[in-house]
Amino acid sequence: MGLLTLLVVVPLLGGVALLLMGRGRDRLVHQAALGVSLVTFVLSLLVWAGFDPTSADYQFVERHAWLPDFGISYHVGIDGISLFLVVLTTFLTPIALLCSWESIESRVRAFGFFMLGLEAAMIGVFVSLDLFLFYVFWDAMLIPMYFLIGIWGYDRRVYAAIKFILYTMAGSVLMLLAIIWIAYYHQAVTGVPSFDLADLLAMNIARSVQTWLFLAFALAFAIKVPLFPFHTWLPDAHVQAPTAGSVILAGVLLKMGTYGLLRFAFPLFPDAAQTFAPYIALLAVVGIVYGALVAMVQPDLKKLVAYSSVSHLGFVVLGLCALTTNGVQGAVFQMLAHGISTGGLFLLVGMLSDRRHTRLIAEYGGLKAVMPKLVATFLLVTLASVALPGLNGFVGEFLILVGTYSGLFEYARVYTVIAASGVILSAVYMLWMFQRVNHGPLTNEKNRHLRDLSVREWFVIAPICAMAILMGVLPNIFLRPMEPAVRRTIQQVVGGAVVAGVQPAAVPEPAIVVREAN
Amino acid sequence: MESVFFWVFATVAVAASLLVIGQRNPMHSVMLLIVSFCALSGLYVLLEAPFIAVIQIIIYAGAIMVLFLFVVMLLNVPTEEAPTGYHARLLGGAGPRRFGAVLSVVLVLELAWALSTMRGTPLPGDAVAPTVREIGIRLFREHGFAFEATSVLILVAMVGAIILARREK
Amino acid sequence: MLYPIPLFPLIGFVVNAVVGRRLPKAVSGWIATAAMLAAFGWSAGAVWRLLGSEPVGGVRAIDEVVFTWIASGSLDIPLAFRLDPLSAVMILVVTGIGSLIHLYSTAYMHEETDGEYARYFSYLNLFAAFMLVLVLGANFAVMFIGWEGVGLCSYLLIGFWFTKRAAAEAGKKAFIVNRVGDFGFILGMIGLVALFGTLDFQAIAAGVAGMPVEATVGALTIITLLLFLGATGKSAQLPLYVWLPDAMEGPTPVSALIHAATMVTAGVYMIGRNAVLFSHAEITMQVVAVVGVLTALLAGTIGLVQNDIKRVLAYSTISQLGYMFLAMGVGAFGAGIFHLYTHAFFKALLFLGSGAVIHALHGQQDMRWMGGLRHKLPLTFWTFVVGTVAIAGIPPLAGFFSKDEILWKTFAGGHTVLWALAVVTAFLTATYMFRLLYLTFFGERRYAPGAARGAHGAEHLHDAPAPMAIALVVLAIGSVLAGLVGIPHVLGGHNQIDAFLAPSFQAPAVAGVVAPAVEAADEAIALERALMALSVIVAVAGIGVATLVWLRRPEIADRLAARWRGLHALLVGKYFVDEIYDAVLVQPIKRTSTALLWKGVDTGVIDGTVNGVGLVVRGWSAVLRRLQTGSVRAYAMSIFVGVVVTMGYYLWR
Amino acid sequence: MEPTLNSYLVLSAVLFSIGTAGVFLRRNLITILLSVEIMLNAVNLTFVAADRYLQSADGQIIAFFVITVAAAEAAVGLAIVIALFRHKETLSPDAFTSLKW
Amino acid sequence: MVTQADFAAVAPMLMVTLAACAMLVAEAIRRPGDRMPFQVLAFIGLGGAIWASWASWDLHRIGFGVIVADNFSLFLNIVLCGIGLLTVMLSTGTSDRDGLPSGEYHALLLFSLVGMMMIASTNDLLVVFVALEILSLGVYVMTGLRRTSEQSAEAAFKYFVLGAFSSAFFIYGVALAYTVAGSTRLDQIGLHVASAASAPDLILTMAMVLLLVGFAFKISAVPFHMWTPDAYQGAPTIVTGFMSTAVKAAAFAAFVRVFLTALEPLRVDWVPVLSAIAALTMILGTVVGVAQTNVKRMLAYSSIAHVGYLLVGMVAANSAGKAAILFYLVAYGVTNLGAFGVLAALSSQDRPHDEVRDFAGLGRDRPGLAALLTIFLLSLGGFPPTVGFVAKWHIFNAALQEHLVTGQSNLVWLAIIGVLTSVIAVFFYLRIVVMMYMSEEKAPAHRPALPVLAATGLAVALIAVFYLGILPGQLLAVAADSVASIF
Repeated sequence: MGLLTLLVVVPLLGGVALLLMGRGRDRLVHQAALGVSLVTFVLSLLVWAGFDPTSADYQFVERHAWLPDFGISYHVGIDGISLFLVVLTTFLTPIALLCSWESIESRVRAFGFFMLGLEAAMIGVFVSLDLFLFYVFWDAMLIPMYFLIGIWGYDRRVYAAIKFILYTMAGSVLMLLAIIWIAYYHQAVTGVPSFDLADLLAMNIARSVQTWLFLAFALAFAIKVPLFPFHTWLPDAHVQAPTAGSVILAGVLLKMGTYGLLRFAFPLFPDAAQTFAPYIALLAVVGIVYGALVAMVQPDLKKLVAYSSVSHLGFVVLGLCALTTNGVQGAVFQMLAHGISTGGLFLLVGMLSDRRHTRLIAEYGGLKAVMPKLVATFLLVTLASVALPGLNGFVGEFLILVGTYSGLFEYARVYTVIAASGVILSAVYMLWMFQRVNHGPLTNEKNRHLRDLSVREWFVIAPICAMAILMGVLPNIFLRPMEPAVRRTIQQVVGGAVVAGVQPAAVPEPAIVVREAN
Repeated sequence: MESVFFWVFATVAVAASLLVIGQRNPMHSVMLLIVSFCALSGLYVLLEAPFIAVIQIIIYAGAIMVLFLFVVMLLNVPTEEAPTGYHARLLGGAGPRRFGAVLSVVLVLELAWALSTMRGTPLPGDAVAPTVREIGIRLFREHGFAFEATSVLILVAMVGAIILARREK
Repeated sequence: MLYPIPLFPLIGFVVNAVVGRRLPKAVSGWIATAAMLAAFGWSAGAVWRLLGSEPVGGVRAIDEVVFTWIASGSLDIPLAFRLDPLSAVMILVVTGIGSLIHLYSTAYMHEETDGEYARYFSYLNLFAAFMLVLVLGANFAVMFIGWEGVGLCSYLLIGFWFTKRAAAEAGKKAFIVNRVGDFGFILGMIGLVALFGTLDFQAIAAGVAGMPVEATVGALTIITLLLFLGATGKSAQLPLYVWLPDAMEGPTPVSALIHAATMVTAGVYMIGRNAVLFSHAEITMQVVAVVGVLTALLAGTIGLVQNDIKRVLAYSTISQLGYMFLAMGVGAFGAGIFHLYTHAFFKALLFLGSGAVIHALHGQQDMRWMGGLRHKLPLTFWTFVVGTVAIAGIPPLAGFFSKDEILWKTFAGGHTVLWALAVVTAFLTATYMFRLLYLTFFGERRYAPGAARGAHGAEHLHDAPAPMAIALVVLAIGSVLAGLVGIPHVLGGHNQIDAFLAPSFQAPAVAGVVAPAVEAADEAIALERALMALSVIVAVAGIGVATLVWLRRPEIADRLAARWRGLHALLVGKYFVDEIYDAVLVQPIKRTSTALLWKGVDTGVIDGTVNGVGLVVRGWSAVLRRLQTGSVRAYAMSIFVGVVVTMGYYLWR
Repeated sequence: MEPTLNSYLVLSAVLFSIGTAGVFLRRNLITILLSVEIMLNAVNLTFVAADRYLQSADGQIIAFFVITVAAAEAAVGLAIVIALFRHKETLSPDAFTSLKW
Repeated sequence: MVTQADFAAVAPMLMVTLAACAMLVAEAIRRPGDRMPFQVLAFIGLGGAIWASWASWDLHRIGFGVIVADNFSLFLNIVLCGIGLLTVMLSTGTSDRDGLPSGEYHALLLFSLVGMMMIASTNDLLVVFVALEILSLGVYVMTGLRRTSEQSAEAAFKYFVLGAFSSAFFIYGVALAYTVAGSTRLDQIGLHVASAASAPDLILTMAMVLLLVGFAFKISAVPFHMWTPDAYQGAPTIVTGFMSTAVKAAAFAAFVRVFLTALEPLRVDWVPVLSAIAALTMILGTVVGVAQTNVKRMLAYSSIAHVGYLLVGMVAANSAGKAAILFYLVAYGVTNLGAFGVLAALSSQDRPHDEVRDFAGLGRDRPGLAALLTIFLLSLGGFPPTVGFVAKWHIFNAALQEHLVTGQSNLVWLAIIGVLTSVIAVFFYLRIVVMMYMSEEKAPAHRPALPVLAATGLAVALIAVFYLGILPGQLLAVAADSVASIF
């Protein structure tokens, strides 16, 4: 069993094992869940350590026949893009688990099970190289998240949970059809159906067909991202989800949409991608501004952060649509950065709401006087989120803007300018929020005796802060290994079309080299 | 000659059937249905199928209809009551019923249209009616399995009827 | 090695941030000050080495790449530092004045608790670190780290007394307004990347040098205008100056360091850093000059009527920064930087002096409640006088040389109108500064017991304690002497600073060919001297007016105010720019966001559509389930309809 | 006029339709069952007529099966009617609408 | 001549029939108060039938000229007997609580299974009709078996009346087919259809329509579905589970055999109608399901929707589509039976436990059953990694594959309708989950004991749901293999 398989299996089996633990040992269950997730994290670090950063190929590849008659195999592997998303997942999960030690008191075993199951599914999404396998993980992931929101969420959790699952499903089922379609298109072309990404990339699809398939894929991913105007599930889901759920939702789940665009939608349908990239970019730009403006006036902390995600993810999509090395690199980096900083914000909001059981900004004010440590970390995370250079948010945004400016489509420069206004707006809503929560006189008596960060909470938030700084100061740790993969992907999209104009068959195919994982 | 009989029997069958569904007393309906069955039996004779004609009288008119009569008398509800209640009117009212009748007419027309493709196909004049023996042999050779299956069917019906109709202990 | 320069204060920051709250004040203050002094020492050493180094291609410079920061595609951004004459001046100012202000702060902030004290110094150190990164950065990206970093520290320090709502608001406002500028800055950087593929100052300069000067709106113009937008934010110029007066909510040493001496000059520095780039965009240069002079004039007029001592100084700062931009705009980069350098001294001095006054009056900042302090606070008074005279432009103090250099270069460049406005501003400067001086230190005392907010009453005023005194005195000396490095040739000086800085304003390729100092023609010399005299006269006139109105005949002020009530209200209301911004930008955006976007588009249209789909499904569900009436005959009807319709389809198709 | 195959088939169709109409027209469970019997009989007529046309015995045999099935159906149907009647002393189908929507 | 091979071919049916008869005898000699080993008899009969079917794989026996023991039949035999076994297991406990007379109940169950196996294996429309009646009568009676309940009687009555009505249409269709083809044997009809295909024969078309109606009624396709919710709601819960799975499987088997062998040449004719029916069925089933508050009724609508998906497989009708139908039947069988099994395990004598609000707080009350029900519901909703997902995927696979080969655009539309309605369906499946886990309400606690046998049955269903969801390869291959035997 290869490392990647272990990454999926360990949390899953760990989660099942949690269910088998006895009743009434909540503390132990919490610890066990954390332990499992930490083991997974270590495993992911092993993957990182064994990753060859100079190669654009998929590594740690495992391939086993699954449903050979249908061209479906268990095919996993990672490249520079998915590597870090996997690590992000394994990094955030223990943190999310740890942050729930005190806030989750009921059905602890089930909570651990769903969290770990979610982790397994998310990792599965990022490592799948077979579209069927990908879709299985993609869809399976909805269930644990649904339960996390629905069981441990806040007052309108049921509405939010159902909205989340239906909204996302509505998008993804059409993608399922598109996946099947393309697999059998492969059959029409070559005689055998195939769901394998590499096989499908090697095939040329007629432009008219690409349009529909691309739209089906893009819709699924756009909802997941979420791209304006498909974003309205997000504020509800975020607000109602328990802290751990919000952290994972914002930190990892949303990235699956952008990852999907980059890994599947764009390379599989290069012509359509180039046709539609400007329009998607337009939505992204609208989302940046729109998300920021709406975030600005939210009275609820979690909602504010949720809308800020809409804005930030708009940057990511914009970078992807630019289809330039810088843009895509920036986008991938921004995915990671957003995972860290927004995850951190949700953790902090969660800590506040653990103490005060409210998320309304108006209920707070002047917290800095009572909880200086918490507010200090809050500040750091806020700044990371507003893309202060030296922290993680800046690198991604900057590269995205640079990349978009030289993007291939017509109004790329206009988009850049509008997107850059997000720089102003993010400062407006984040700092305004920060100020209303933490500065000013201590107006609410209930806040007077709030306790500062506990040791456990330090362990929750410190890694986030450390990562925010590390990614801001030494972004190359992340940028270097992803660059080959990013270049390859762009080549698949842009190169394909450029060549296709003259000579349809000459799409350079990425060699999938099976590297010995162990 | 045959045509006269055909028309007579046909008219009786249709008229009796119409009366079966045309009036409210179930007792009368059962009686009229027996009439209709007898007319059909006559038609079977015309069709050189005396075996089935006899069966029709003995089993259908004789046994099954008696069963009906028996139940009608057992339950002793001579006429149907007028519809009551909103939903009953909505569904049992004149409108829906007329619509049902109209649909039936449409069905006749449709079937007649379809069957008209066979218009003018004469029946072979010199047909020899299969003897009961022939029928028996075919029944047990070709349709032996169906025959056995019918036994299961009857068993099921029997068990079912008993269990549903018997009084709760 | 240059990286220790910012590293020292960074270490100071980390130490104070992490353990500061458990340290006694003396220790945390000492750590911070020591970190600054170390940085100063290291800077001095580095500058000494710079001076001793052989010019390469006409430029003395020390370049250092610490590590590669961002590498993506063809873009390669190292964390690189560059020490050349320009940054040398800047680091000396930053670390030097910074050290003094740290020292001053140890006394000034003494009333804070241990934790707050440490927090203050950690911020201050962090600021110094970022400021040093800003000035040492060898490319735009690194500069931008510092640029944003100092903005952050400014935010933190303005809002240091965060429980005061006004302070917190002011901090936020500063950050956000700066962000508006940064929007331009980032776009400018992106344009540069697109144009030159690099963000390195030297490489860009080399690239630009090969291009013709743009007379119309072209790429360079747009890029430089965007960068200038960044500068207007950071350096509080029109239209983004509004944050600086509010920034006075911060502790006074902060105002001195950040909002007078160092950070606010970053915009000027940035233009100086990219002199070659900016000189290739004529329109931008004009814009810079015009914006600079208009800002100077506008701020001067407002300064005339303000009553808060620090706000007057703030407007004065804005005004002086306008001068610097004027200099930049007319191509007098050396003059601009020279003014930056002298201004750092006297403005820091003025702020610290005002701080001493405030400190003595236990927080009173309103000049209407001061007066007559010259005897109570002699040291403060005298050093303050030095600063005031210096800023007013009276020779031979520092301000005179630098300001006059700017005025002359402006005039010499043919910008007569700008020059005239600048002169008016000079007049205003002298006026309001002396107004400040008179209101604070002269006249009868108005800080009657009870009016002063202090705990121990106004009678026990004490002058600045030692650390503050030291800082004041050193800065006062600086304000007197700093100008001496730039004595113009017409006065027999050598304007060393101009010559020293000149290579920094030239493209690397041509840097070797330093134009031989042009011997000015006689008539030019005469003209320059005449103008110099004029400016001195203007300054003196300004002082005279101030003396008349606010010292000799205070009622004139009231009468003027009554006579020109509208104008007065306009000035007191600061031209109502804040209000206009609020009404035109802030409120509409908030309202649009709430009513239109959030409640309208988001909840109404989009979510309405989504929920509408759900409702439609439910609605149909409710309707269709009614078909299931429970009546068996209806069910049979359904079957029958199915049969008839299907048959019909086949018959009629 | 000599009756053709078509005559029988159409007659059968008419009887079948009368049976269907009965299901809708009558408000009595027994009559509804009778209507179904009419339908089955109509079908039988088709079988026998077809048999005559095809000169085969199969149709008659099938008719025989149909009669058997009709008997079985009648038995179960009447049992159900009795069971229903026990619950609610009525034979109106419209009285039994507790299961709906 | 009747030979051994004839009996070998009908062996599975024979075994089950004998077991059922043995039950009747046992019931007859039972003294009041005794318990008879009906389950054991059922296991012997059904197990024997499974074994016999397994042993005849690939032998293609033909019995009495009308029973074709090809792999298709055998596959369905196994499936049906498997469903029967599961039903027997899950009935323990609940059948007593519902007051079902044990002997008759089990006998009827087995008899109707005989009818189902017959209908799936025969190639004679006459036998189809007789078998249809056997299974129908058995199921009608089982529906009305809760004799104290008026609802049960009403359900049986409605089911019966409509069933009789529609089987009259069916036999009329047989009659018309016999008239034109001269035989009721599918191969004869097929020959006639193939030869007459050039000239469209209206009578044949009408026959096709009438046969279609008969099958559509049994599988409850719109608009012939209206009995379904009422019958499902009124029937004893476990009978509903059995009806919804076994009857559907059997009827679909016959439907497939008739329409895809004998009437295959008329495909162009029936595809449009079947497409429309499929679309209507999917849409109506899901849409109306949304508003239901009774779980059994909701699952009835869900089963209607599932029929729609199965019909998409029919419309696709390539080899993948046919195999997909078989796989789907198995998937739906284990899942739905599991769900009804849980429902049945919860019902008590006085409370049917079938309203949505009865499930409030079940996640705490009965965590195990709640979890099982959740898994079955998710499988019905088509979430991976359950079998429900694979089944749906396979159907859409077939549809799109066929579209790519033939260019039939209706298949794409059906697939799109299919996936969208499956999203809507998720909404109502999740309502139950919401009640169980996320509701503040709390239904009164009730914990009827869960007998070992029923628990085992649920466990089997659970394992099947996951095993077939993760490793469906074997079953898919077997399904494809069995389909290959009839086409």
